[in-house]
Amino acid sequence: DLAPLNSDSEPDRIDWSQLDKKFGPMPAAPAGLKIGGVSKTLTNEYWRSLGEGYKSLAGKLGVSVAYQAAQSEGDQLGQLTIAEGMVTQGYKALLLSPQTDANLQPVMEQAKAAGITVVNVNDAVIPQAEHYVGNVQRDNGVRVANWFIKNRPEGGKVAIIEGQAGVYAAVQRTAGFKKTIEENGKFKVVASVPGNWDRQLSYDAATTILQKNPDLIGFYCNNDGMALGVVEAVKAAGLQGKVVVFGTDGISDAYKSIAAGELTGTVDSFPVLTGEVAMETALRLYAGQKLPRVVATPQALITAENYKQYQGKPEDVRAVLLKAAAN
Amino acid sequence: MSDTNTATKSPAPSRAIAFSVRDAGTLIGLLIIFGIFAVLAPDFLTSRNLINILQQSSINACLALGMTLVIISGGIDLSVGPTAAVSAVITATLLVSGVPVPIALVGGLVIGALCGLVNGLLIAYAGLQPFIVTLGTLSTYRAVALIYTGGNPVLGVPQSFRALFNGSVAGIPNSVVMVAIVAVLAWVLLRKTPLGEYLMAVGGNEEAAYVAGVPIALTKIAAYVISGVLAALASMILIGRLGAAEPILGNLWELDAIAASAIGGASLMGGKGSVAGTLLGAIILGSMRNGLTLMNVQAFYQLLATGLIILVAMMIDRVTRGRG
Amino acid sequence: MSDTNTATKSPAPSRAIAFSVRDAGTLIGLLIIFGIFAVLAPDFLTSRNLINILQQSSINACLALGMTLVIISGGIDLSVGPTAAVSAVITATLLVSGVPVPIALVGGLVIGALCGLVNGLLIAYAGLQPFIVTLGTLSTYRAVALIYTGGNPVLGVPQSFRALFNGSVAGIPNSVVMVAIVAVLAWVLLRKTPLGEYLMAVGGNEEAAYVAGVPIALTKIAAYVISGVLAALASMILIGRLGAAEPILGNLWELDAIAASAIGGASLMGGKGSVAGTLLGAIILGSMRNGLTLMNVQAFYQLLATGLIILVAMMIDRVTRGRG
Amino acid sequence: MNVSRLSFEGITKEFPGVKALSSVSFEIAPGEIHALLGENGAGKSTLLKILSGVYRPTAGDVRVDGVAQAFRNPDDARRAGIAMIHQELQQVPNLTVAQNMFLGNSITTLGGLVVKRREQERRAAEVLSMIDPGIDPSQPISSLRVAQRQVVEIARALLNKARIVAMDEPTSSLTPAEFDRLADIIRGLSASGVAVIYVSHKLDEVFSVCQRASVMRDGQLVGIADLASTRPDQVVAMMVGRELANEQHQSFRTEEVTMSLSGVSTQRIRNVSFDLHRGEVLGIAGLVGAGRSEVLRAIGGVDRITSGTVTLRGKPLSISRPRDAINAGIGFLPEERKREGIIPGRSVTSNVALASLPAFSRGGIIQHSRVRKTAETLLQRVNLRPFLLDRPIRLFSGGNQQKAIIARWLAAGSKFLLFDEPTRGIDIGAKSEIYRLIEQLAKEGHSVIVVSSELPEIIRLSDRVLIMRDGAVAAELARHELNEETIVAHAVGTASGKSGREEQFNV
Ligand SMILES: Nc1ncnc2c1ncn2[C@@H]1O[C@H](COP(=O)(O)OP(=O)(O)OP(=O)(O)O)[C@@H](O)[C@H]1O
Ligand SMILES: Nc1ncnc2c1ncn2[C@@H]1O[C@H](COP(=O)(O)OP(=O)(O)OP(=O)(O)O)[C@@H](O)[C@H]1O
Ligand SMILES: [Mg+2]
Ligand SMILES: [Mg+2]
Repeated sequence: DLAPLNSDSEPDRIDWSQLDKKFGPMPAAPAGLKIGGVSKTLTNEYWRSLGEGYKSLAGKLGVSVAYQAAQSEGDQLGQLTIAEGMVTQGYKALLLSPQTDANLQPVMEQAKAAGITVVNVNDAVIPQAEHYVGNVQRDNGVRVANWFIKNRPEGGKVAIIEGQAGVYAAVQRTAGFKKTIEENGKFKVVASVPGNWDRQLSYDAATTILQKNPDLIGFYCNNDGMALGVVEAVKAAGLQGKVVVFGTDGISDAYKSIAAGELTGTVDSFPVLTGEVAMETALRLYAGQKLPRVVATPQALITAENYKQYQGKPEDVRAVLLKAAAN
Repeated sequence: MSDTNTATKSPAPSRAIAFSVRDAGTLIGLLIIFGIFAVLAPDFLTSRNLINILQQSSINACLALGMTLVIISGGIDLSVGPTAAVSAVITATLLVSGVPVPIALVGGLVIGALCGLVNGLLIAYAGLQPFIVTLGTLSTYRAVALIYTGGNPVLGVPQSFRALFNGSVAGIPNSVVMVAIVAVLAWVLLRKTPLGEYLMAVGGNEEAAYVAGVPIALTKIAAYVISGVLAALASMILIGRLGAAEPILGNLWELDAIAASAIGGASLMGGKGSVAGTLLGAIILGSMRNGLTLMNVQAFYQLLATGLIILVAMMIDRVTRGRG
Repeated sequence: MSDTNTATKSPAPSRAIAFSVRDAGTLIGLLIIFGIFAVLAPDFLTSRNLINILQQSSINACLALGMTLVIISGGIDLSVGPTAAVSAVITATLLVSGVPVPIALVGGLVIGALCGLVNGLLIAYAGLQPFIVTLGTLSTYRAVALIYTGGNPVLGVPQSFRALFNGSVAGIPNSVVMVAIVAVLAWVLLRKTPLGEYLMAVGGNEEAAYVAGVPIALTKIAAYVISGVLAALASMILIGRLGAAEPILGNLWELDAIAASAIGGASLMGGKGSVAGTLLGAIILGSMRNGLTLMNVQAFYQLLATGLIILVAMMIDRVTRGRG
Repeated sequence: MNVSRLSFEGITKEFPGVKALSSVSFEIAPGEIHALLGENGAGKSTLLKILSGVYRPTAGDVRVDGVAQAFRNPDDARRAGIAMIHQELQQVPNLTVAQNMFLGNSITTLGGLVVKRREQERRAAEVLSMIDPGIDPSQPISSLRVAQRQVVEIARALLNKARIVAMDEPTSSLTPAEFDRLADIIRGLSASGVAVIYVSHKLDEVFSVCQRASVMRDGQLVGIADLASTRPDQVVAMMVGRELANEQHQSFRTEEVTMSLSGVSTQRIRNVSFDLHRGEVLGIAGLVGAGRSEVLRAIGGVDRITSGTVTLRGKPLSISRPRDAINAGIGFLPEERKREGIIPGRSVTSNVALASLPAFSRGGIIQHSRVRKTAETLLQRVNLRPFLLDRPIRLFSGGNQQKAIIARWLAAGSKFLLFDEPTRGIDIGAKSEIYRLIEQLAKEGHSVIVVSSELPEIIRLSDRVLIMRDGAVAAELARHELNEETIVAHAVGTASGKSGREEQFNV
């Protein structure tokens, strides 16, 4: 039996940029191959972009994809129903992004019995998953913490706006940031409160935090929607320029806000590219290649200095990232 | 005077058969939905998929049966999801720490009963409104589950426990069989026992029930305890299937359960509701999800369809049953 | 006879002042919560933070006022969040496409009214249960907002619009001033207009109200339309503050609004509720969130506190007011 | 005297703002049939609710066979052998007749787990057949008429062998024939040693079955009368604290026709036509279920008119809802006060103003001072007691609720008043007040229609009487033709006027 997967620390892993080098070019896909993608929700741009990645690569290779999502984030049984339906309908491979670490577990078992390839794609981790494609969640927070350490050498007070209580990505991102920045010794995390992925709640929380700590130097938010809410709170408090705000995900609004000089930065995990890599992984597995258990996808801290590099067409971004990975 | 006679006779048959006119309305709604999906999604009517629908509806049906009893008593239980979560994480912890399966199972059900008991006591003795009490415990129980586990899932539920819920009898999944048994028990409770009459009476006219000597507080408490136990049972079915218990399990379950009861004819004013109707309501919701997925309908349109079908189901019901 | 005379006098003052015994109970609850936070979080009682609390409560207060009217009429409106979302994304789209602010604003309010109208028509004329109708439109309106925007937020709400909601008058944020005006209007509506009496009557005894010539359907529809308009107004305040309108805006708003109304003394059985109480209820919930954030309470314990405070607030109220 | 079966010792009950009972004491012997009399709001129901465990007394003791009782709930009282018939129907609409009768006291098997429904229905049928064999115990209670539902209430109290049976206005909706059967049952109970407390506003009933009477006024016991040696008018004087003048009918009928119905039909009435004059009081009599109420409901806009026309002062009126009728000056006082009359949680003032709010408003704002003044005047006129204008109406006695609803229509300035059983459950004093009120209204030029099951009331009030039979008008009698025999004859449809069914009237 497989050990329960921890995607952030699994040793049997490969960086996405190494796939071609180690396993050769993509094998051709058989005609009429049907692949299913099940994501958390479509109400968040991140997941829609992931689906675009699936479709763009599949389109190039003549593979058909069905991309579905639960009706809302947190609809665990609804997502299970969708995934089970795909097993029933005879899809050959499934790309699953589960709501929680456990809710799609039965699908793993049914798929195994039916000989269907399953790839767990970001961000909740099914412990029994044989294959996982995604970024290192912890690393999101670590990158932002390192930005503070480098750019605010004198240290200061920082605050964290967390995602939904108990969700893997939220827990890992928060922990990565907090641990790294506290180990530096010069920073103090004065608040770490839930924003529940919600703009309004994050706005209210940030207002309250700023009022109590007018000397705060920055926020780290577990996703971009919350970060954009915090940006407004910072503006309303008249502290723009004094308080930096970081998000996570790299949604297009975050880029716009960075370009406008409002949001300080975000950790982009390149959902379109991630989708392509996930699709590639599924096809390689389907073709019988023995890939490592985890395929790590790229992420990068985006700020006003570098955001232009990452704004081009997917191919260009891919090239930029490949170059960065080669260094 | 002749009016009086016809009026006297017409309602009589409804008593003999368990399946009322109201339930027939729900059944017609279900058949229409089945008909539509059968045409639009070729795989829909395969026996494998039908069993699938039953299995997928079983958790909601289990919750909705408890919810129906609570609704009949004139209350509502918004805390079923978090109750399920608390009981799931505790059962799983017990199992993982090596406690024998039957003890862990009973332990989990007792936790569910305790959650229900707290709701019931606050409602029956402190005299608070059910909606608000269970809104408060919705947050409280969820917090308990999260704090207990530190937010982490409890993994490694042993195979012996899972087998209990994942096996099947003559091709019918165990979970479906269990819910069927629960349904029969609920039906007996409602139709044959004094408690069933008390629930109807308390929901139908609390003052009259009080004056008649019905133990109002006990009746209400019983409803919430049963709802808690069934939420716990639903969570067992789920962790049996998933092999893990998460503290965030059961999110939004209350809305599905209420929708199933209401589609099945329960009135949130109390005093009205049926076991058969509730089962049909749960199957309507389950088959809708299943069918929309088979048709590969995009999430936003699935949401739209969910909303519209709830409205249409209620309207079909209204028409088949007439006003009132 | 002497009893009668003393009795004649004692209740009279309650009529003159708008603030009832029931509201005093809610106020005591609020003061207790304030007292606790004042001790635990030193910054809590600063005037800046108090204004903050008012501002943070304003959106919920706005919704809860509409909710209170609906609840008084014997109904419930679960669809306020999605109604707000639909109206927000449409207003924002209009604004972004260059439509003048007043027109966009009125447009948004009209959308809110339309959403309420649909609820009202289904409830008043089709005779469906409010809980189920608005559960159905909860999904339907959300789907409409998502489909309309493709799931993306509408960005770039112009500064002229935002200034309307973000400014302040004599140090009091505009949004607070607006909600205060709404509250006064709601109070006048409830206490001084026929519609207010009709709402109370319909919620208190619909059949008797009908026989007394109360326009039942119009009264109910009015309640849902007002609730829709206030949800739309709440969404304007929000997009003014955030500068963007998201289709997923307003998630779970209904629960906060219902909690505020109920803490403030509205009975979900209908016929009872007060404007002052609802405002206090909203402020209780708002100050609780604010205080917990100031104290940097960890997420799980915030959830726990939220649940417990709802329960405790209801219990304080129960005790101050006595049974019945 | 032996130990009394039941004794009240210094019972006091205070509600917020009202002392409903102050130190009431009296005793009832085994086998005694004891009447409890008093005006509306005197405290009769409150005393019986204390006896049956619904309320707990503020002070004082209830003793059964000499033993002091402390009932925590109605079940305790039942266990002590007390059966109670409540004034308001206490029934659960969605249960069957038998389920309602055995509610809280089911016949069970398997150690109390399973209800024996067949057995319950058999027992229920046995008891019901003593009064009204036409009631099927397995039918839903909601399908019964009010009178039948009252029979079910009575039967419920007779199911178990009780030591004390308390009856709070058990016959308010019953016919005299049904009363006669009840009287036999009561005498049977008495013979077997059961103590019976009987509350009624119908003094003839009281005198025909009861032996002694306790009379209450404003929460106090004012006296106990031995009925064999007391005249009714003496009892009345004790109740009201003054002599009631025996007033004669006065007519204010004019020749001006203000309303006329021609061929009006609804689901339950056929082809009803009549003219109503200014200043006239028109009585409608008939057997229970003959469609009297339905005529009023049709004019009041509550029931849908399927054909025919209603004409007001020569203009045809289209009535599709109560508002249309109200706007035309029609005020309808429904038969079921609790269900169709009052908004329980609102003050009396609000209840009075409800139908005329637009008229009390200026610029969309209600002028509360005007509302208050009007309500004060009108409630004084109908003699509301206690005179607490801001008190929720649900806390008033039934009779006072009725007065408030009458005030509602006076406030609305209705010219046409439709009164369905206006004195049901109303005490003697208030009854004559209401009669006088009706006459005054007629004198002021109102037109009044009164539906009543009490023939003396019909004869006392009416200038003219319509008699309904099976949903149609069977006869019309002028004032000078009015007597009980003729009315009965037409209602039953026999020429002689002496048939087996005449007893269905209060003669
Ligand atoms: N057979 C019946 N089925 C259903 N409802 C009935 C029936 N008979 C009467 N009702 C309704 O019950 C209510 C009260 O009926 P009840 O027997 O008290 O009539 P009533 O007022 O004594 O007689 P009438 O109809 O002559 O006025 C009325 O509103 C009537 O419409
Ligand atoms: N629950 C209550 N709360 C407050 N006051 C009450 C309550 N119940 C009754 N009362 C008051 O107590 C007094 C006695 O009422 P009760 O119902 O006993 O009168 P009654 O003699 O039965 O009159 P009726 O002949 O009209 O039935 C009245 O003034 C009434 O308003
Ligand atoms: Mg009484
Ligand atoms: Mg009648």
